[in-house]
Amino acid sequence: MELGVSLLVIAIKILVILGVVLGVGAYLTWVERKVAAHIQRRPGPMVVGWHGLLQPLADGLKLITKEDLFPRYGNKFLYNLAIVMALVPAVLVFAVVPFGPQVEILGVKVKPILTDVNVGLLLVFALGSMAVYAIALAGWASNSKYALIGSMRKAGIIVSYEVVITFAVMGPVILAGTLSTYDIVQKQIEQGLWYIWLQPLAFVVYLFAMLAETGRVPFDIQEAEAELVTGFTVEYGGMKFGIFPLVEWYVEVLSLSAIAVVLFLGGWSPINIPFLGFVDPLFFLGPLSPFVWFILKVTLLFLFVLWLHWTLPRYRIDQITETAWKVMLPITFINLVFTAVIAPLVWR
Amino acid sequence: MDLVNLLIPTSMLLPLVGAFFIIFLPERYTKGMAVVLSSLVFLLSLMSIPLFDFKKAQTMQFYWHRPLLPELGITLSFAFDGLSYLMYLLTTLVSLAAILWSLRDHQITHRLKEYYLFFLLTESLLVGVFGSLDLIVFYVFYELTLVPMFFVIGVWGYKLRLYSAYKFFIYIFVSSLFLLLGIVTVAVEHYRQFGKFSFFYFDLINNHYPLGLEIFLFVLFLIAFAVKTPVVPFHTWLPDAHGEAPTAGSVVLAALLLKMGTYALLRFNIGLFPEATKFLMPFMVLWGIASIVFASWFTISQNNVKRFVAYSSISHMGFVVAGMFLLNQQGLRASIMEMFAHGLTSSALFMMAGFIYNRLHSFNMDALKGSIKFMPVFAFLVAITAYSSMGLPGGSSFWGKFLTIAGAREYSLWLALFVLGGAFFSVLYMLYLLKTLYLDTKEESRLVHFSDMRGYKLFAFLLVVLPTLLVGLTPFLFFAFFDPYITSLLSYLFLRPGGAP
Amino acid sequence: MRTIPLEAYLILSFLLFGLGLLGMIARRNLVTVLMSMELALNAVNVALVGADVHLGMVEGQIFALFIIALAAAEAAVGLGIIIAIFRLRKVESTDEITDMRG
Amino acid sequence: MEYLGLVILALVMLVIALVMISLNYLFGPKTPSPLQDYPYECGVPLYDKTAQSTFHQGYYLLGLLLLLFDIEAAFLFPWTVVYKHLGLFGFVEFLLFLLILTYGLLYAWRKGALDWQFEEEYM
Amino acid sequence: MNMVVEYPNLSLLIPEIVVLLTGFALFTLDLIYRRLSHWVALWLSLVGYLIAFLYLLFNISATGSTFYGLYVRDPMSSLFQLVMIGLTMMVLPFAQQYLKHRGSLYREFYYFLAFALAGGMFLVSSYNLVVLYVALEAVSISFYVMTALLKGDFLSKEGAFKYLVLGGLSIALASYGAAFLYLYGGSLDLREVLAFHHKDTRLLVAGLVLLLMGFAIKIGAVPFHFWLPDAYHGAPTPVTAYMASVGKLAFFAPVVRIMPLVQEHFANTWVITVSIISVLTMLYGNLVALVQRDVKRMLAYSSIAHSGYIMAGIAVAQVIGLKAVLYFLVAYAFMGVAGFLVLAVLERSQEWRGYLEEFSGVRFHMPWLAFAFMLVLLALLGVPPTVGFVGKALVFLSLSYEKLWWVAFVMIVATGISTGYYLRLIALMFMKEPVKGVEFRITPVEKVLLVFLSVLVVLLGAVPIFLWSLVSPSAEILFKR
Repeated sequence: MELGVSLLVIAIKILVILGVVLGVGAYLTWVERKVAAHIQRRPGPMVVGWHGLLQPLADGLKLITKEDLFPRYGNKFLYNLAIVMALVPAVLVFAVVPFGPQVEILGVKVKPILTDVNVGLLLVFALGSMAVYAIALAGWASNSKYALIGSMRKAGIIVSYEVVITFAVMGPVILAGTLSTYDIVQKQIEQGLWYIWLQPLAFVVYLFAMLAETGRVPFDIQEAEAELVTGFTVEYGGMKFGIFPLVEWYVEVLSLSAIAVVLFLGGWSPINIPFLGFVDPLFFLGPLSPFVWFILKVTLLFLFVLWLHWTLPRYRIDQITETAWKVMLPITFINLVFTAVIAPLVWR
Repeated sequence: MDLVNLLIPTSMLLPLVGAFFIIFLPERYTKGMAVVLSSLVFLLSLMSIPLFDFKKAQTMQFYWHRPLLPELGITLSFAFDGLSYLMYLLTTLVSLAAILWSLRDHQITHRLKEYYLFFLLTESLLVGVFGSLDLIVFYVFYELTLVPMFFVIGVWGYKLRLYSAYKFFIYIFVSSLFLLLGIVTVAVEHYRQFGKFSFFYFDLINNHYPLGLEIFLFVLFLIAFAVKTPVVPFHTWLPDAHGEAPTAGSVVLAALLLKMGTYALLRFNIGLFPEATKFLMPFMVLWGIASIVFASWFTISQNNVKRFVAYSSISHMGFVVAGMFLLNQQGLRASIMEMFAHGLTSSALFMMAGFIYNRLHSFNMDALKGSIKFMPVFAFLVAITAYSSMGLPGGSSFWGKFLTIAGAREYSLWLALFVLGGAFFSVLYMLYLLKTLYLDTKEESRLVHFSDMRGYKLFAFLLVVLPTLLVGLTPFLFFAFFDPYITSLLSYLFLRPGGAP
Repeated sequence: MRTIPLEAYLILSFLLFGLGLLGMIARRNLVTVLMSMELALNAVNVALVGADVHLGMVEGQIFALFIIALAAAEAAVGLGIIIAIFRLRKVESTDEITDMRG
Repeated sequence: MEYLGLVILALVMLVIALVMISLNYLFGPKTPSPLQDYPYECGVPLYDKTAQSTFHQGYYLLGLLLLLFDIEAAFLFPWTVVYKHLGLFGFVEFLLFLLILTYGLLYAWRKGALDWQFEEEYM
Repeated sequence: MNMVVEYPNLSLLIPEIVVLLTGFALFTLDLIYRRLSHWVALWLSLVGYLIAFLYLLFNISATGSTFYGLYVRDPMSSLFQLVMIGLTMMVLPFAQQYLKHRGSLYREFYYFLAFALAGGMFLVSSYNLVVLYVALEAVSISFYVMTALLKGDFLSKEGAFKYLVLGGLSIALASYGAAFLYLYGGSLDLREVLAFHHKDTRLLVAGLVLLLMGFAIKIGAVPFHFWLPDAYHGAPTPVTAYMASVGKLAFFAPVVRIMPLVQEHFANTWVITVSIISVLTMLYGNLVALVQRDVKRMLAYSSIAHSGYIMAGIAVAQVIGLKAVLYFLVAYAFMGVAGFLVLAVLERSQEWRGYLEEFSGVRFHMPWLAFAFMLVLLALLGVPPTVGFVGKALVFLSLSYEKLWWVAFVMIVATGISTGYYLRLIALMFMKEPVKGVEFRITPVEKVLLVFLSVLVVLLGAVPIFLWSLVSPSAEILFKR
């Protein structure tokens, strides 16, 4: 397919991703507040628009019209660089998320995935670990004790769970025998098996790691409002402040849930009966059903995270890191051996 | 393998056995052990004289060898010809004398075990030096003699002992490294010409070198031996070492360790590099004479009697070198005779110095003016020694000097006159010494109490003085040792087709 | 699909290596010195991978993998030593570690 | 070539990020007041200018551990992909590797490197 | 994609495997019991090494190569491994006493010793750059850790850090050179690389020079020697002895393996580079050792000087030079280990600060130790008939074989300089009055070991055929291929 068309396709994909990230991401703030409110038996935002549907826009306007402050004694360049480092990699992760199977539009075969490369997963983790830089820079550049402590905590947590998550995803990779996200889903469909059935441990560990990396409760120690007044973002104001929660709480959660879906829940495949096949209650949607399934799964995971967030208490830093090393990592090792043993069954 | 051929290994092992016993027996046996073993070796050497074939004194006898490192052609091989046999006799004699002297020495009061151990060690090493035909083995013994002497000087010496010990060791060690380089180079040349490594003397004399290389090697060897001998500009270690060492130590140093240098010059420099020798001969002779003259001047200007004797031995060594490089029969005879004679006289003189120190507690010339008036025996023996060392006819050194002059005369009258001048100087300083000892007046109240020489010391002294007379009166006995060697050496030097084959 | 010329790899690796060397020699902060060491080793990796592209082989990449791993181990030991130094004295510059001279 | 999309997306995001940074500068009011840009210190005036001091050792330790284990992961990933083709040999190799890795983990555990380093614990 | 799996001939690697297993056993024990008793550690490691040692001794003639040619066992590797294991066994009792006396809590020493040994054993027996790299790192990292092992001692940490930085630099240089060699020869096997002919040898020369520089740092050759004295000084003294003997053997081995592969078209570069480095090294080492007050540092500098002598042998890319180098290496391993072990014993006494003058009259306190130390010093000085002398004589032989007179003369000068400090020690020990109130303690085992070592140093020189019969065939075979 010639260059122009491919560029066009790429442009469309990018637009979709941006829409997802910024639009949906922004609106997820509303969702979260609603969910939180209802978990706590409150109505939540009701004023701006019907059931506060316009709330995110209002928030955005408010953030934009704040004064642009910069802490003296700080380092301006790093201060701004932190924001870039936070935003860009988080969004880039979506480039390797397959939203659905290959479809043919106007005679053009299109994979609904921006860059389908054979090292997709590595890309994910490479980009994911870039988040550490953003946080460390933010804490260091805004020259304040709270910020520094918060950022160090966050960095420590991410560093610990980076290892855990890396080892956790090896199980599915062994079963699939490939690192390309798209092919992993394909393998699951061919083998007629969501890997969660064989990798429950890995899935649980992955969820923990996901919460930790995104700084969700119970691992939101780095921005414990009570003690640290939102940790490393304390010196940021206006839109600059807005970006961090957006990235951390919504974009990263979305992307990691999407990867979780890809790895464990069979991507866009419908409900699965192990080793037998798939039943698709949404058959009437025709070619759209895979996309719906994918979005459905991601949404469910996201809601699950919200649910945890508004029910659980918060752990101490030592508890968090020690759990990572002393519980999660051994579990992943065991899971690896187990997987290596049973893998031949799956390959047939 | 004939039992006779075990002579050298035996006379090397006996002292070591003694050393072994000395280490592990309590200290009260030490002296006895040392004396017994060294006299055993001495007797052995005497008994071996009839076994030595004086007719074929130029050939190697008592040949004993074991392969040590065949691939590099290193063999543990020992043998004597006339020259080295004479040196061997000197070694056993002087070592015995030194050990006997030490029994009653005022310096030797502590750490006896080590002291006698070192002396026995030195004796066996020296036998190895004079006996070995393999250059590496020779080098090993040559350099290993440093260690015991270093300790003897450093531990039992006089005030400046540490400094002198360092100086002695460093001078000779560093200079002999050049010798090592020379030896390996000779071996490499042999490998280039004959396709196999060898350090065996009689393999290496077959080498032929371009003259430049040969002179280079000659110089490499010469550096070591000139420091050891010593010849004048390289002599500065000697007065310190001899001056600070205990009496027996300086006896061994002067009588034997210097002989290693001259012996090696004769055997290796002349034997291995005939062309270079003939090329450098005039220079070497003049150098020897120069060293005679300078050393004599230095001698006269000394007022420490031990350093006096030390410098006198330098001038004697000058005679040895000069005579050696005359490269004719008289000259060679002279140098070998001088080696032997100086071995005896210098040890006697050092014993004299030590004895006087024992009485006066001073080496100062002024202090010992007329000091031996009341010790007739001692005085008599000293007189004999001094006269023979000064070269009076009938004295041992007479032959050395006389024959040197004769040899020089074969070249030119002027050369002979030069040597004569050197001889004159040596007479001068000896007379000065005698005058100081005998004629100068001094308040005699203290001197009368001095007791005369007796006991072990007398025995040791006689042991070195009597042979002096023997040398002086019956030189032909000794010519028998090395005349065949000299003739063969000269024929080898001058009849040998020179240049590369 | 044009491949990148060998020279590019070599020049890049040379620059990186020079930077690393410079850092090791010139920088004062202990951790920075370690980092420059890592930089130099990564320059080696670049060179190796470039060689692989040039020769069409894979041994170089294997070598690079080993280098990565062992460099990490080395850096870990280095960090450990630095922590120990911190614990003994609160120094963080190479100028302050000069108890031994001559 | 298949990375083109990624690159373009990166560029776009860069632009967006820069825009977002500059938004407040463009639209926000400018009301300079002397104390407004002090670092947050619970309202009390600042008593030391810099917070950028050397921080808790536990974080060094965490970084050290990450360094080691992540590298091992880097070794395992290729294996996971080709494991299908290696057969028993690959399995044994993997077990050996994991054994050594476990040794490392146990060592760190036993020596207390995994415990959070509280202040009073170190000399 | 299915690969052929050549099943390795493990019988060649049994010594390495045994040593590694020993290390792991110690490791496991240390994990199980928090305070592993020194005796258990000592005996376990001794037994392990003894097994490996005996196995090697009885299969000394075993040769071959396995793991697709990554691992080569030839006489040279067997010889080096034999010496390494033997020396490690010698170091252990001293180390155990030392650690017990210094009250060090660290048991890591024992298994890092094992790992370093294993690394060294692999380092001396491979031609493959990757294996060399990994083994080099194994040895170096163990050394860094062992250097830093003295609890609460800043010097030890400082030495370790300097060693780490320079060691890292050396490894970076060496692997950069390896990359160039790989690019030139299209192979990671040194034999193939250096046998490869190409008109443009710039890459080859650059690679070789970088590689040499890397290893020059490791062996403390002069422009890159800064770390060595500090590391040797800071480290626990048994560790210093270990680094000076086993470490030197291990780090010299690759250079020794490259030496026979040198070819005409870059032989000149080789000779000039190496001889200049060696000359600088021996002069500098001896000169600086002359002015040291601290005996440990003095011996460290003398070890630098000996690297210089050995390099002089390496400059002669001939079989005789190789023999000289091998002999001298093994000789220095014995001398160095003995010298530092003596210090290790002395340092155990209180109020010992290791300065020169404290040696005065040691002979009266412990005659046997003084005797052993004297023999070792004479050997280091090169007095016949010790190993040191034979080594130097062989180096002279090879130098005059290659007609490198100037190097030989510089070597004479350097040796002359070295006379100064060795003699000073001997004189202090034997000719000065003892300092009052110093009490030394030495266990019988240590006494026996020290005397044994020193007598060995003399005997191997006096009867060179033993060592020579091991060295000579190794060199021949290295040159044959």
